[in-house]
Amino acid sequence: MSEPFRIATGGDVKAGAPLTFMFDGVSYAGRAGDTLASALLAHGVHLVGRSYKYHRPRGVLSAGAEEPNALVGVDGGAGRFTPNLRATQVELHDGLVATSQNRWPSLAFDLGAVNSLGARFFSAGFYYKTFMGPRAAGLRAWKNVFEPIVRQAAGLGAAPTAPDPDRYAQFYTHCDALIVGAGAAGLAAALAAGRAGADVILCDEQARFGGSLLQERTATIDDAPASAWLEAALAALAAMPNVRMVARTQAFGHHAQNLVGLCERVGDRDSAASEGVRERLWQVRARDVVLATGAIERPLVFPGNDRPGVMLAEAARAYLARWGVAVGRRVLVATTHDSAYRVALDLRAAGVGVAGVVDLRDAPTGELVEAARGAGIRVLAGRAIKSTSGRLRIREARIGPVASTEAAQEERIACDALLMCGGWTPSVHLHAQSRGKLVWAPAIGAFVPGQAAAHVRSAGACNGAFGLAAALREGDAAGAAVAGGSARAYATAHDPPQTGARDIAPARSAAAKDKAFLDFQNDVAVEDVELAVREGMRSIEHVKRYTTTGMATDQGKTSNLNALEVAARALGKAVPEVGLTTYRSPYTPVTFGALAGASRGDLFDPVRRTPIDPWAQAQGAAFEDVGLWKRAHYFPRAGESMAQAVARECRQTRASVGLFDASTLGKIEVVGPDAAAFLEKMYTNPFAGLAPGRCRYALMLNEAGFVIDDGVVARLAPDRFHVTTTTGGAARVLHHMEDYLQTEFPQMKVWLTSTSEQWAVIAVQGPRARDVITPLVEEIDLSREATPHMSVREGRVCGFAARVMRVSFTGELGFEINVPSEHGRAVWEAVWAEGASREAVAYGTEAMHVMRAEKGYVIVGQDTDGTVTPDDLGLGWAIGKNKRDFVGKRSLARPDIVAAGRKQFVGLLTEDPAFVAEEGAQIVDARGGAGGAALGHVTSAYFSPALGRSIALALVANGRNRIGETLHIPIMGRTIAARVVAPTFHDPQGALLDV
Amino acid sequence: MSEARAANPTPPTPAFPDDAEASLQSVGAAARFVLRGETPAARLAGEALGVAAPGRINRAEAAGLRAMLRLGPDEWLLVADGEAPAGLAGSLAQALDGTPHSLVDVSARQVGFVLDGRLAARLISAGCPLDLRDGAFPVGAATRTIFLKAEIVLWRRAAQTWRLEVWRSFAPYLIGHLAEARRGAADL
Amino acid sequence: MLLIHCPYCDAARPELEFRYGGEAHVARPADPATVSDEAWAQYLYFRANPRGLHAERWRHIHGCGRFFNALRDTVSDRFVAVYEAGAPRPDAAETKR
Amino acid sequence: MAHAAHRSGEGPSLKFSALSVFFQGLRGNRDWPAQWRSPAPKSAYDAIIVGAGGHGLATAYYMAKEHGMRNIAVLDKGWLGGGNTGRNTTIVRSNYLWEESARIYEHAMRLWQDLSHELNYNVMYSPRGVMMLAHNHHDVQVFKRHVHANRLAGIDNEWLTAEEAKAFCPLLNIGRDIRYPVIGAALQRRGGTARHDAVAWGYARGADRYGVDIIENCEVVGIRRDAGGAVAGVETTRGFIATRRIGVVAAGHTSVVMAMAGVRMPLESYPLQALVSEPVKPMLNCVVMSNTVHAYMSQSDKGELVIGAGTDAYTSYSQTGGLHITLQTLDAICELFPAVRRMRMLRNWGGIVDVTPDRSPIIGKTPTPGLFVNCGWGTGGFKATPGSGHVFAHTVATGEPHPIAAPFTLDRFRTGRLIDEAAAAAVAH
Ligand SMILES: Cc1cc2nc3c(=O)[nH]c(=O)nc-3n(C[C@H](O)[C@H](O)[C@H](O)COP(=O)(O)OP(=O)(O)OC[C@H]3O[C@@H](n4cnc5c(N)ncnc54)[C@H](O)[C@@H]3O)c2cc1C
Ligand SMILES: NC(=O)c1ccc[n+]([C@@H]2O[C@H](COP(=O)([O-])OP(=O)(O)OC[C@H]3O[C@@H](n4cnc5c(N)ncnc54)[C@H](O)[C@@H]3O)[C@@H](O)[C@H]2O)c1
Ligand SMILES: Cc1cc2nc3c(=O)[nH]c(=O)nc-3n(C[C@H](O)[C@H](O)[C@H](O)COP(=O)(O)O)c2cc1C
Ligand SMILES: [Zn+2]
Repeated sequence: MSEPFRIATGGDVKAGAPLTFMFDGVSYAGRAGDTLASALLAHGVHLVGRSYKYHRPRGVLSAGAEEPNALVGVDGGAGRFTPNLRATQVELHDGLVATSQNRWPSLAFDLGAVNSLGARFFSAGFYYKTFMGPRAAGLRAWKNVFEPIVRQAAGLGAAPTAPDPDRYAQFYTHCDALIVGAGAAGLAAALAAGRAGADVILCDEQARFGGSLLQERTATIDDAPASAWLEAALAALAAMPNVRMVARTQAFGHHAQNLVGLCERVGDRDSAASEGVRERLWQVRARDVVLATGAIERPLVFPGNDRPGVMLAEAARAYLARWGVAVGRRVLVATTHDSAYRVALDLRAAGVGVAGVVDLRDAPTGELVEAARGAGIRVLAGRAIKSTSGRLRIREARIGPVASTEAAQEERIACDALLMCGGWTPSVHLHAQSRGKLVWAPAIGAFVPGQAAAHVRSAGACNGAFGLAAALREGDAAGAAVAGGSARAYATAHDPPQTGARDIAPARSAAAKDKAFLDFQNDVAVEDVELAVREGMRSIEHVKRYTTTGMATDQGKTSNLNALEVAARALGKAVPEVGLTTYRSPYTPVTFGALAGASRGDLFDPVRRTPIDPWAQAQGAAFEDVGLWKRAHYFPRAGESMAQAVARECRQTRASVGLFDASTLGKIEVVGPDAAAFLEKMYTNPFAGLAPGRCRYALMLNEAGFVIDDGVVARLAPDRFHVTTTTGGAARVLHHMEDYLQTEFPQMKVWLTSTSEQWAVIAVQGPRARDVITPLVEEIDLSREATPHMSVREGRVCGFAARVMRVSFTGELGFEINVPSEHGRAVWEAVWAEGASREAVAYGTEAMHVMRAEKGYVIVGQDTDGTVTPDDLGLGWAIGKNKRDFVGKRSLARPDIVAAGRKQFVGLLTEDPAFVAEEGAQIVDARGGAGGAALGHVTSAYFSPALGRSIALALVANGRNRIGETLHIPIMGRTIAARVVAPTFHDPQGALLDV
Repeated sequence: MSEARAANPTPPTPAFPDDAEASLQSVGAAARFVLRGETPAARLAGEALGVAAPGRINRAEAAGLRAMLRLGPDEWLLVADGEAPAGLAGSLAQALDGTPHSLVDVSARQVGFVLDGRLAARLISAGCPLDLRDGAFPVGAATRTIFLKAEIVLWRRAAQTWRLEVWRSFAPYLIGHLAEARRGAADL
Repeated sequence: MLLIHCPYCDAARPELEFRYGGEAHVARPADPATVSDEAWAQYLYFRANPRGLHAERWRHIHGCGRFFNALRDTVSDRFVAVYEAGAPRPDAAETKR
Repeated sequence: MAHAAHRSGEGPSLKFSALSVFFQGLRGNRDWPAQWRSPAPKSAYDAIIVGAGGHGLATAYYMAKEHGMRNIAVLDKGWLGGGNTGRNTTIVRSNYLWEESARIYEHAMRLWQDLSHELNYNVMYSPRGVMMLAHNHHDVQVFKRHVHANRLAGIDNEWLTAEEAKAFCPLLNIGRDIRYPVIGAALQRRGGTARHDAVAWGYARGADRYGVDIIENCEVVGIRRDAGGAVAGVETTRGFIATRRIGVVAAGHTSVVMAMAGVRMPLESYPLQALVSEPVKPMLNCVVMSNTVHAYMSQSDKGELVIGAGTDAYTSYSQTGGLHITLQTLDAICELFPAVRRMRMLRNWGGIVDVTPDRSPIIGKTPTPGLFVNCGWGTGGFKATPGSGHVFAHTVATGEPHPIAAPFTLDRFRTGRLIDEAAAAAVAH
């Protein structure tokens, strides 16, 4: 298929083998190096989308990142659908499948276009005024009728539905100088900084470096054509090992202290899976940042300025020079600025018909204007476009005096493309994000960088310095300055000065029917901004939010200044008085996947597993997530339910012996002459009198007096303690201790070392625990007398250095064997083997929970919630009576903490012994059910194999005084009666512990 | 019964696509201690170990397979590759006797890797935000730092050779991300 | 991600290595038992929370492990000074640059 | 004909309706009046509200409407609604844990039902359901506790199995292949979202109709007190304004304003970030929150995915935050919703939230006579806007706390009677 608009002479795209692509089901040929937009334009296809609100036909406006109109969905198949891509940035590849958006049934015939008939009723903010329905209907009208319609109508492209199979990578990197933008300014900066030896990163979001040099066909630099200079500059940079050049890489956000986010498109042709990654996110920490991001051309504001075929002037020059594409056969140019004459001249030189240049300025002069006249191009000065016509493509424009509203004076000029230039807007996005100030530059009618943040510089067009010579000079100076090098001079020629006035919105013709658009994508027109101002929106921020101007996917790159100007005029203020809205990251939209990186599945959060975990997996254990840990939850046998497995594990443990992997417990080694004194500060308990070899259950409070952790403190030596914490609390407790040690008690001689992962912990619990482990233990006398309950001994287990603690969280005789992690599995298996003849069972966290509940042992975080004191838990005994101070002590004397009626920890026995109350269920005193005031809630509830019935633990207001009372638990429309009891159900005297 | 029944005392060797650009090797068993205290304690420990105690924070000194990393003002990590902790513990305790300090065996707490090759630093920077360029992180520098959601100790042994220490349960996460980064750096 | 100069490491390190610790110089009463409920509440909960220079605690938790203090401008997030825990707050004028 | 007096206000107005949109449209939309005036400050007011966010404007609206106060002003240092009201992720729900909290959020929830009509402004309150995902046993316990507590208090909240959650929200991944598989969810069906800007504008228009002066670009820089210590007026960037009653509703800036009266607050101001994607056709029909992976998401009427998470780590007034927060938020979102990886972030911003030690607000009197404060809504006060304004109006107008606001005193930090929602929910919203 031929490409009727491809110019034989021009263009950097390779002729080679054609690429085939589809757009809206039609197959086209394109070339390597094309964008989707250039390839479509080569076929004369201008209509590529429909607008958001009015479904107006829209074409390609620009040639780059600023594109508001030409949004397409690209479908790479198998989960690779991406909506809302700019056709101007989509690189063509063979087999590309793209579709237009926001139209039904087809782009050319779109039923949604009826909206534009009602345009006057869809004025700015109209939806705030209507769709409410009658008051009597309440929310129904909005919820059931209007909102679904609004939602379906809104929303641009289709949503991706399948999981994205592609991969994304992230890297941090550092450099001396990050240079953003590789146009003339950026290249000159990179050359200067690179020559001076700086570690440089040069990035540009386009596939090719060069910026506007890529479409420069007349100017020369150092006597060479711009293109030749570009080639030489790129070669020179490539030869510098200290310069990293990254193409297809957008700098999307500037953060504190020169952290700049870059997003690189690596394998993204939106096609089948590549081995590598689709996009790569760089977090660059740069000592210096040079912004050389260029400038964006502004559209003109006139009725019908949105028709397909109406484009930015410089874009036409780019399509011609870079892709060899003529955007039309008879092109009309409208401008307030000299730069568009250059476009007209280039088009004419390439043989494209130029119908004339309509210049809003009364008497344009200057080199380029004269050159155009000299080339026979008709210049219509003091004239403006008054309206356009053409259904799916511009066919004709009406031209009239700028200030005139009379249709009679208008001239009609036929054209198939209308190029507009309303001046240039420096791309100050990143400068503004870096908290640089902006100042109004009346000469160019735009904001330019003022006071910059430390170590951020702007150079070239983004700094308001238009023109090649200026870009080179500023870029070079910036590059030299950041690297301590010296500046050099570039000689340019055929780089005529270009200026422009800024009257972008001439008087509206009486004959004009269309709206004059400001924000093309969000369909915001001049009258919308005027209406917003009329309705009291005086801040530009209100105007933005009320009209949504600048809030579309292009973030107003082409439209914000035009909208601002219209708003300022309506407010009767000067533009700088009205001010700008905030520039925010990202510069252009960034893929979620790139921001999420490789963190998915098991790499989303670390999956922590104990040394014994592989054994449990081999046994078919079910696991549960506890913080980052995977813990064996229970060990089902074939055909067993969870309840059955748990009951068996509990019964067997109490009957003979159970093994439990307690390795996840946090462990801290507290060492130093002041170790006991320090622990006395950190825990409620006394430790001074704890003899070496003994353990103590310890409660930790925060300074507000609430329980935050508990554990066992084992004294190994006068100056050495082995402290355990909850699994989830390990890191938090260590930090909490370090905080007090370093900042409140720095004089104490004590040091803390985390040993959580040093030790694998095998809990062996049950009446036969001693029998099972004795054969494996050396150097420790495990007898009742030699190693009583709550003691710790160092010795050997299976030949490995071990700490054996006689502690119990089940209420049975119990030992916790601590061995170095790497031996954990071996020791576990040895214990397991010993246990085999004694009906040992492995139990998981669920059985552990059940058994401790039978004993009424608290689980911090389950039975407590950060509002519970030791006394609330009935653990007042854990408070050292003679201690003057410990963390949290003072708070325990606060009025509400000593007040009567606090919630207290109790046991509950449901009337129906088979009914297991739900954890979290509320407790009321009357059978009232809903409406009754809650006295508390169930914190733990299980079926207890030991008792053969359900048990529960609860926090109940004044609970200890209610022992014996019957309270009620409303659950699922039922109300369950339950008797309040003491929270220890099994072996309340603790006889089983002392064996 | 005293002979060790340990079946598999070394951590698993990483599943990592080793190549000329980057290879990741487990260092195997090692004795490791955290020494806390003041500089005299470090000096004494260094003497016992045969390593000059690093005077500056975030520096390491090595002698053969033994090394001392100064991770904080009062914290040193002592590493002896291939050694068992028991023997070393005794000689260290002896040397330190009488000097206030805390010496804690963490041999089994963490595992060590050596990441080597042209891309080594790049792969580390997939998760570690530190400046790893020569000027900022020269050979001999060693520090505790962060790798995404894991804490690591990072020690530059040679221009392209890095030692990483990580708590054992975080090792699969670290290795997984390094392998993922290797893929993400394929064209770099 | 801020870059924070750790006075112990004497190097600028990434924020991810640090843990913020709230306002600095909120001294724990030497003998809490003697303090009124009102004063105790002030210690526990009430903070200056200024818009501007803020003396605050940080811990280089994934680095050298030390707590230290910093003066930071809460409007620009710029660090003006860092100093060791226990040291007095530097004179604001001294740190103005 | 379309000029009907606004039913609930007093001043001249144009009622918003389909009819008025139609007739004004026919007339080229030339006759829409300003939605609120831009008055110059008077020399004195009966009461001054500092802060024209949703809460401040609602306070003024109800002071005028329900307490008959007409000579009042709302001052803002910038544009009305430009604080957190204009930058939040718009989640509305009332399934808080403690009775005190649930009561005040439920009070707001009831007002949301009719707010569009009340204000004659479509605030697009959309009860699409707020679903909180449980990924582990602890989540299950916590959320079930909420469900039971709420149901007892007559507030809707229900427990869903993972399959039921998936049925309610088809986009959700309940597969076992993710790091923390979804094992259930708590759902409040009346929860949802509302259009943040419209809430501020609706209250502003409503208050203005009652004669309330809303004065923008008027920063309070000092609070003047008389010899007895009671408030006498405010110093502003537009001069001194006398008043005997000040209600401070300045969210992230509360500490700064209260310091002007010498009152120290139990507050810290943190940056809280949010982001939106490019708009797409409807893909997510409800609000989904997850404490464990620490992120939440909804889709706005316009089609953007609206995403948020927790605060940055340090206090700041900069309205920006760190990039790493965004990365962590999105890796969590992509883990829950693998289909959104190819979506793109359109804009990322921050607000400044005033966080109390117990994550519950402070509403009421202060040690300074005449000075009232309503703050500490932190990461989750948008949902409370109507209720908060309503009870605070009572407090400022009568000088006594509204019963619903009574527990939210400043004094609770002395007595220890905290209302600790932090214990219950860790994620910002
Ligand atoms: C990113 C983000 C997401 C959030 N998401 C949710 C959510 O999903 N659901 C939810 O319920 N809540 C959410 N919140 C919280 C919610 O936005 C706030 O709690 C709520 O909007 C606070 O309203 P306000 O009116 O009190 O404060 P604001 O709207 O902040 O108003 C305070 C006003 O006081 C003004 N002011 C300050 N100082 C002065 C002075 N000296 N003089 C004059 N005026 C002054 C400010 O300019 C501002 O306009 C979120 C917040 C953020 C930042
Ligand atoms: N006629 C005029 O008035 C006028 C106006 C503007 C520019 N110009 C011409 O433009 C040139 C100016 O050179 P320059 O170097 O300043 O600008 P440039 O437009 O040549 O280059 C800017 C480059 O920055 C890239 N870029 C922009 N934002 C980026 C981001 N966030 N991340 C990555 N890349 C980004 C762009 O892709 C582009 O390649 C001169 O040749 C000048 O003649 C002329
Ligand atoms: C619910 C919600 C939806 C938003 N949708 C958009 C949007 O579609 N486009 C956009 O540019 N900004 C959107 N924003 C962000 C605002 O433009 C703006 O960033 C935010 O109000 C904070 O203001 P600031 O960035 O000017 O400081 C949205 C904000 C919110 C709270
Ligand atoms: Zn440090």
